[in-house]
Amino acid sequence: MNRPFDITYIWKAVPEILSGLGVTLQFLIGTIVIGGLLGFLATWARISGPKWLRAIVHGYIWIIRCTPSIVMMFLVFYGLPEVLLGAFDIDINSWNRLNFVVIALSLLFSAPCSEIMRSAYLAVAKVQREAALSIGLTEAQAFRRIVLPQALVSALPNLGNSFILLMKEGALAYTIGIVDIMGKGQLIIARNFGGYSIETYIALAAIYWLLTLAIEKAFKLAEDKLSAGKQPLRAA
Amino acid sequence: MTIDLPYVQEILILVLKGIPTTLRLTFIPLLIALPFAFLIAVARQRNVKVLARISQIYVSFIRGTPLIVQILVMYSLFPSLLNVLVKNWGLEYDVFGINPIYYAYIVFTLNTIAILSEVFRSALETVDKRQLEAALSIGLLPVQAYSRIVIPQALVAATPNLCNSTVNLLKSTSLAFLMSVQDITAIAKTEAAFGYNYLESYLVIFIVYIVLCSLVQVFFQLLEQRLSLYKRGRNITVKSENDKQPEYFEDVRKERYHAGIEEYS
Amino acid sequence: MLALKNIHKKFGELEVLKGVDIEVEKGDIVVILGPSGSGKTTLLRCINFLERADEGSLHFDEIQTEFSKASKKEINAVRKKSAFVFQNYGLFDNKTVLDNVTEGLIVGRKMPKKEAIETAIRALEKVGLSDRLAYYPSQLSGGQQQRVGIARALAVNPDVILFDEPTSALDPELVGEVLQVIRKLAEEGTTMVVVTHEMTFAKEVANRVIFMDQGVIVEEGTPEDIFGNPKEARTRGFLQRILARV
Amino acid sequence: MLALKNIHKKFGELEVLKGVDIEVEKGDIVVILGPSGSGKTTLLRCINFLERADEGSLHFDEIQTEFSKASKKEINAVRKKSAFVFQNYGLFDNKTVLDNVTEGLIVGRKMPKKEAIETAIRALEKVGLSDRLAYYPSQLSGGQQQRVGIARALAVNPDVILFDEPTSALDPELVGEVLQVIRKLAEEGTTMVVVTHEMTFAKEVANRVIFMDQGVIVEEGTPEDIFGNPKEARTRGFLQRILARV
Amino acid sequence: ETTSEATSSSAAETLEVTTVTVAHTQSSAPMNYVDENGESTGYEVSVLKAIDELLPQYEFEYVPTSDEDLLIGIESGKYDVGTKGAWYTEERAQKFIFPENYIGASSIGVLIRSEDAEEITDLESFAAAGKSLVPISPNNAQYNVIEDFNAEHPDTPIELTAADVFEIADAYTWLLEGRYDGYFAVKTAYEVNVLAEGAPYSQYKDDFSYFVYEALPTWPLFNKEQQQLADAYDEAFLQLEEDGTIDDLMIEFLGENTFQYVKE
Ligand SMILES: Nc1ncnc2c1ncn2[C@@H]1O[C@H](COP(=O)(O)OP(=O)(O)OP(=O)(O)O)[C@@H](O)[C@H]1O
Ligand SMILES: Nc1ncnc2c1ncn2[C@@H]1O[C@H](COP(=O)(O)OP(=O)(O)OP(=O)(O)O)[C@@H](O)[C@H]1O
Ligand SMILES: [Mg+2]
Ligand SMILES: [Mg+2]
Repeated sequence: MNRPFDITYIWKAVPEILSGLGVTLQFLIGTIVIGGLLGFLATWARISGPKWLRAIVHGYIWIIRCTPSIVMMFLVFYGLPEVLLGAFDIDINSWNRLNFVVIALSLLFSAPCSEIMRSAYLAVAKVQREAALSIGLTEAQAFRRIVLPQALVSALPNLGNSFILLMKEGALAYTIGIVDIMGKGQLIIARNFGGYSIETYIALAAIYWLLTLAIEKAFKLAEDKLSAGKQPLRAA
Repeated sequence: MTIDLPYVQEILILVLKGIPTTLRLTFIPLLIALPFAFLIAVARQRNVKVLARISQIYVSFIRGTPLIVQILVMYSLFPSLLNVLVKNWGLEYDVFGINPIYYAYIVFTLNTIAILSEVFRSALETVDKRQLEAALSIGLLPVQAYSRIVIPQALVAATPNLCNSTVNLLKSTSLAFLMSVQDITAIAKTEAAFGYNYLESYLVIFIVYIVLCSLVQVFFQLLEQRLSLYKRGRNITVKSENDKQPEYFEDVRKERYHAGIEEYS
Repeated sequence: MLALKNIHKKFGELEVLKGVDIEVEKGDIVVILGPSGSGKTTLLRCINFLERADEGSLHFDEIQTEFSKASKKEINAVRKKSAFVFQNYGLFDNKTVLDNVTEGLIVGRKMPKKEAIETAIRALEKVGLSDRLAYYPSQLSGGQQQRVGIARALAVNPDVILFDEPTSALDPELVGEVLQVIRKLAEEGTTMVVVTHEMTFAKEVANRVIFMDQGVIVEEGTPEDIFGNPKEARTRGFLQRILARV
Repeated sequence: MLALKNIHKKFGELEVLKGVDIEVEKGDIVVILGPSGSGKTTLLRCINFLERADEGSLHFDEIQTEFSKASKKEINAVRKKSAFVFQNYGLFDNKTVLDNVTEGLIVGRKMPKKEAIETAIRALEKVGLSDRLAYYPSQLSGGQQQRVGIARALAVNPDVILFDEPTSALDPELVGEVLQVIRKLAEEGTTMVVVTHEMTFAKEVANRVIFMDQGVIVEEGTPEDIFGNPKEARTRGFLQRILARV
Repeated sequence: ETTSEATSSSAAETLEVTTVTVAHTQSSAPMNYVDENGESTGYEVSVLKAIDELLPQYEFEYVPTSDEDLLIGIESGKYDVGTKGAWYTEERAQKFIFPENYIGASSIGVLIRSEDAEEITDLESFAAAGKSLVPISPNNAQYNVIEDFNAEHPDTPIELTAADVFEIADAYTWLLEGRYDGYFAVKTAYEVNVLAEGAPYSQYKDDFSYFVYEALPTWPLFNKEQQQLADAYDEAFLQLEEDGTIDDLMIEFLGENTFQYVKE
């Protein structure tokens, strides 16, 4: 094939790409924390909130799931400062742009996250909660100590999907000029006028895969720990 | 900043033409992926030796590499390779004439398989082992036990996540524009470039996605309600007439009634 | 100490409890008998607010409330003072035998860990299970699970224990042992409401027997009265058919 | 017709079955007695391949195999010829009472739908549940669930039914009825292996009684032998303590 | 309007200095890009930097970003001015201020296989030979050029496929293997990828040839409120053209003065 390929360039690209790792980790962790919290609150509201709240939260999840990420990014980047300035006289125009990325991603992440949690919660047998209440645990304790660990077992694979997808959302940050590892790769390729793009992309893919393997490993550990005592769905 | 409404209307009409492409890009990969994803999930769940290992690597690799890289491989490298092979075999096939939408199908299918296999795996976790055992014990084959008992129960926990995945897929099909496939985003962006009407274009994209994603969500919501009926329990009515009973049940009920056998509720 | 008045409970249109009154004194062992589906489990669940009764009032020590209006605080108070042994065991699937029992002590009653473990082991010894501490419920036989359920309720040392067929999965040897345990608890002043199908059990430990059918209390009295001289035709029928068999 | 030789089963380090031999003739009602945790459930599960025994051989009509080597085909054949009544009911949560029973007929045995429903209703009538056809398991009382489990096994009309404590959640009245049903099945030639804690049941319907303890068969014989004249000290002890109570 | 108030407090003592937010695309080398150290650079950015030097009343701050954000940002006033190698259309002129002077010109032409070089010497012959063109992003000037060309030559249009920006040099391979016949590329890209010493495609140097079609003038875009800034730009630009700075920067980034190819 008439295709130049310089294997050494893969290695050469790695250090510069890795310089974007900090940004990737920042928005990843920020979003998991904030978006996860939002998602959790939404789940809680949908399961045990009053009717009006359930309706609102349902609508919220609905709309967020319909919103393309680029639209959300621009809504937050351009809309939020206007709203805050207009309504509360708070000026966030000078904020670090990474904050906007985290907010946009958190909103986007909260909806699927909440659905993951909701389905996992409903999958835990009712009697588990009842048994916990019957020995004097409060609702909160019953949830945290008995229901949640069991729900997590079935939530984890889906959360894993979401975390990994989220990690790759660097393209979104790039649209407002935040350069993560994906962005670094693109800058390199642009600077080379498209040259060595395959080599650069291979380096990128390798780095992402390694990160994914790390996330998967963590999830596997958590899953194994939480599914203690659970019989796998397997006939002899 | 003002929104140019007539222009919005104009693109909206143009963009509508992209809807079939977007839907095709979503549902063809989804439907192809469903069975494969399920098989992988079962293989991993049951820890089938080699298969489970291979599946795990597959899932990890596909999830772990950026979509744009996969598109590059599929859209640029793969046809080149195919071309060389076809030439070596002395065939007269124009590899480069293949509509790039097929490459898009492949990329999205591979990704959807990986994502859904985890959705199914987690859903299978929610089914009690005893349900499978009971099914086997009355003489169902494992395939039947899965399709009739395990899967319907697993689907209850899977539907919200299937909905997430479908909606995500629907939205990510816009990446097919990298392969020159003209979906709704592609059309809107092309139109926007000339007059730099990005605001209006994104507004249109938003509107169209709201409609499409809403349809998807309605579908899955109804599905979930139907599938989880057994958890909430059927509404108990003393007289069975209002009950939504299986139609065959209704037949037998009538027959027995007419045969003078006692009525049962 | 525990008085329930006029409990009504419907599932959809099916009325499962049709106005049940029960009064239980401290130290009582009340046995509830009745055919399958007569509402015994539902009644116990209502007492513990695991099911919300549609109508009726509850008086439990200083707590006095309507079922339909009970506040969260009242519900928690009732649950803190009582324990429930489930017909289907209802063990925590993700906890070992020991953790199943200590959970209510450490988390529910804030007992120090060490003391909780000691208490739990004592309770498990009573039901003959102190050799299975590290097992998960899925690794236990039916009878073992049921005994863990009993130990879990005993351990929290509640004022009232609600037993729902606590010996259904036990062999007669163990039934005898559990019976001993229950008798001893009663002597120590624990009040118990026991749903059971074991007539011997009822005869031997109850100081009051309630016979339920189709959501109402048909008859109640001392074991001697009920077994020796039942007044209602339905009770007589039920007992006759049983005694004919034994 | 059914012969098991030298069944061994370990869970991790714990040996639960330590070489059990059982032979059952057509039409037999074999009752297995034994204390909680002695391995009764595990034995039944091994017969039906719900648990894979580590060692031992199975002979079931024309099927002759080693447990550790049995092929899928053999396993399916065994399951087709037998039915299992679970200690924990094991109903299909996502199916109504009627569908629980017809499932094995329509899907497992390819019976026409209409015929299957007739058969199912007959089976449910036998256990007194034909008024709950459209209920889901979560809407049934414990005893009702157990009876559906029994009806489900009866309906498929298997050569052998394996009962694991089929009457634990039933009131004595129903126990009597179920007993009748089992007796009638035996007359029609169905073979049954029944694990139970009901001594009356064992005395009245069994034609052979097996007493198990700690993974081995301690003693076996006719009910008269076992109850009237037990040879082993362990059996005597078990029975004495029971009889002392009753 | 967002021209910053931040500096206005210190303004009393000296000349009032206004901070200007300049957005530029981050991945359109050689016009605008970000170098290894994260610094904004490229031909257009460098011109603006030189202009900043000449305007003591302004201080430019550079924000690298994407095409879409740049456009929305300038329109909304988040950015005062932006540069992305934009060409002129009437529609755009309604949304933005185009100054009098264009800032640069990107010379574009078609890369073809050497074997076709005799037959094809310009777009007309390319079109006449029925050759196919690598897809172009509608964001690029090239897209518009071909559209215009097709409008002028309704009988022999060139098939135009739109695709999203896909910054890979694979287009060169596509040409070699015959997937497409022409790649409508910036001249600098051709030079860097094929002609330069040690370029990725230098081994295929002889298989390619290139003809320049024209140079499209590119403009910086100003927010509608920034007429004053645009005027200042114009004045400074003429000055730079006069003193040769523009020429120097052109040579530095584009290899030659591309204004010569601009068709008026
Ligand atoms: N969630 C429910 N929805 C509808 N009906 C229900 C529900 N739970 C229980 N029932 C019905 O209520 C009746 C009483 O049930 P309950 O469990 O209280 O009976 P029980 O006296 O405990 O019987 P058993 O001795 O068999 O356990 C039954 O007929 C059952 O079908
Ligand atoms: N999956 C498992 N892992 C480890 N140990 C197990 C497992 N299943 C059963 N056991 C152990 O095997 C022993 C026998 O269990 P089995 O269920 O066969 O008893 P059983 O005779 O049916 O008792 P019961 O009358 O209480 O139901 C028990 O001591 C139990 O703890
Ligand atoms: Mg009950
Ligand atoms: Mg058992």
